Amino acid sequence: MSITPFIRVSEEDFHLATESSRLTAGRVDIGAVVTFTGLCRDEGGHLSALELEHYPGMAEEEIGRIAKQAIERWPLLGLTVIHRCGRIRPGENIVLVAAASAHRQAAFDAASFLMDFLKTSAPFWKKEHLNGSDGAWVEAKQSDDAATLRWKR
Amino acid sequence: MSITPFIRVSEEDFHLATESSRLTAGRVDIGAVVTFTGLCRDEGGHLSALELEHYPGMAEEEIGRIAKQAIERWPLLGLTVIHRCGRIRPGENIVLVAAASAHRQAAFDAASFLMDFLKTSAPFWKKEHLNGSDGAWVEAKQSDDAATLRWKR
Amino acid sequence: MTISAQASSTSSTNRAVKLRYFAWVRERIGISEEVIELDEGVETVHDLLHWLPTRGETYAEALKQPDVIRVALDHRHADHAQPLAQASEIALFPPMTGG
Amino acid sequence: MTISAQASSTSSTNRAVKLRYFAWVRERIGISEEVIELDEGVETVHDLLHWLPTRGETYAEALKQPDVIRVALDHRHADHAQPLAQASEIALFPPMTGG
Repeated sequence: MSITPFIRVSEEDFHLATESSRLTAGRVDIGAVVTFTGLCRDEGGHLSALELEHYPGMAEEEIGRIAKQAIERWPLLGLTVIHRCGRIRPGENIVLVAAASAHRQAAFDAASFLMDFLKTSAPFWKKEHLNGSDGAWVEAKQSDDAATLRWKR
Repeated sequence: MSITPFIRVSEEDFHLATESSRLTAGRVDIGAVVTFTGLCRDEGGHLSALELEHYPGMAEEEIGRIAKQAIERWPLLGLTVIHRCGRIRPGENIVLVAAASAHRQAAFDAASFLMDFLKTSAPFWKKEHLNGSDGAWVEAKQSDDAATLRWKR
Repeated sequence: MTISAQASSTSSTNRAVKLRYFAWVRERIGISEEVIELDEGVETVHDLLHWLPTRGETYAEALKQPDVIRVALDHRHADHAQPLAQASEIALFPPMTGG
Repeated sequence: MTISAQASSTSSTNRAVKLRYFAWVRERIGISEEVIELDEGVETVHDLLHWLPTRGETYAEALKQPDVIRVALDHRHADHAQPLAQASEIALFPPMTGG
């Protein structure tokens, strides 16, 4: 009796209350919901916008594979992953992960796992548009690879 | 330049969207917001309501002390803790922790830390009202004490 | 009342404190708070937990397993070895189950 | 065209694949996708990353550090030792920076 994750990749913004309700509405078996919202920072005023390129088709499939791993690993009662693409301005939402479970640790761990793997394996690329200059592609961080490794059993 | 946490203990319900906005509205320096929502489960249909007793005064102060520890330990840009008291029915909210930071790991760790310490040191007691019987006080779990210990440095 | 008796009432013995009880400690004792005078010699949390049962059946029943009782002095958790010192509000309760 | 040539066009050599490029790989090659015929002998991801630069300056520039290039075969990550096998869509891109 495995759950089906809700996955969306689009330019559209998301709303925390809507996504939380999607997981919990009408249910009395959920004890914990953890949400992670990733937002666009202005890097101390230097950044005017982020441009998020993605690989349509593969992005959704890869998120689906990561979500499936989380569902197999933790006793989740609901899972949502929304990743925006296109142009995003400072203060705007980029990504949402929401995990529901009977108990808190599974919800925390699943949400944290999803974020680590989204960073290192979902096919998205960020270009930073800095004030007064052309865009520059963000470089992948070794710390993100390290974060992913801690989930290897 | 330390932040001031938002702390509330009351019978009043909370709203995820409101609390998330309280942390992020008008800001461009926040890269990550993690929220934890604890909800009342019906324990497979057996539970009709939870009664949450607390120690007024000490509850707010103790949450404040836990929040202060989190603020000293992680580079947080915002922190909210709301704990409800009184009678709570299955499906309703019990507790909310929301942590904002520039980066994801601090937000995840601070929210998880707060929840572990709320469970073991904030003066709240749950009484379960089961269908067709008097209320029974919930017993403290050893697993909660163990979860708290992992934060000792 | 002699001068020396007055002096001792402001020291750590024979002074009045507010006691507060929560959850099943409150239910078993039957009241949620009271002001009492501590006997001489009741100096630590441990002393208090072993002296209160002498006040009656309900106290004895509520505190029959003193090791599980948690205590707060003026809104701060205290372990059983801790002196009551000048605490004016002392709370007794079972392990917490919030969150 | 002989029968044997037709047979070889359905094998792993000389077959047409769609290539897709993303982020700075796309910018440096100058196109986002193309259909090409793979040369005989281009059997693994590693082979592909070393053969593509022979197609022109922009490819050579985009792939001058082949070790950092990530490759997906039909929407699945592949390491450089992996055979291209019957993949019909092959994507080349830098390390991901989403989330």
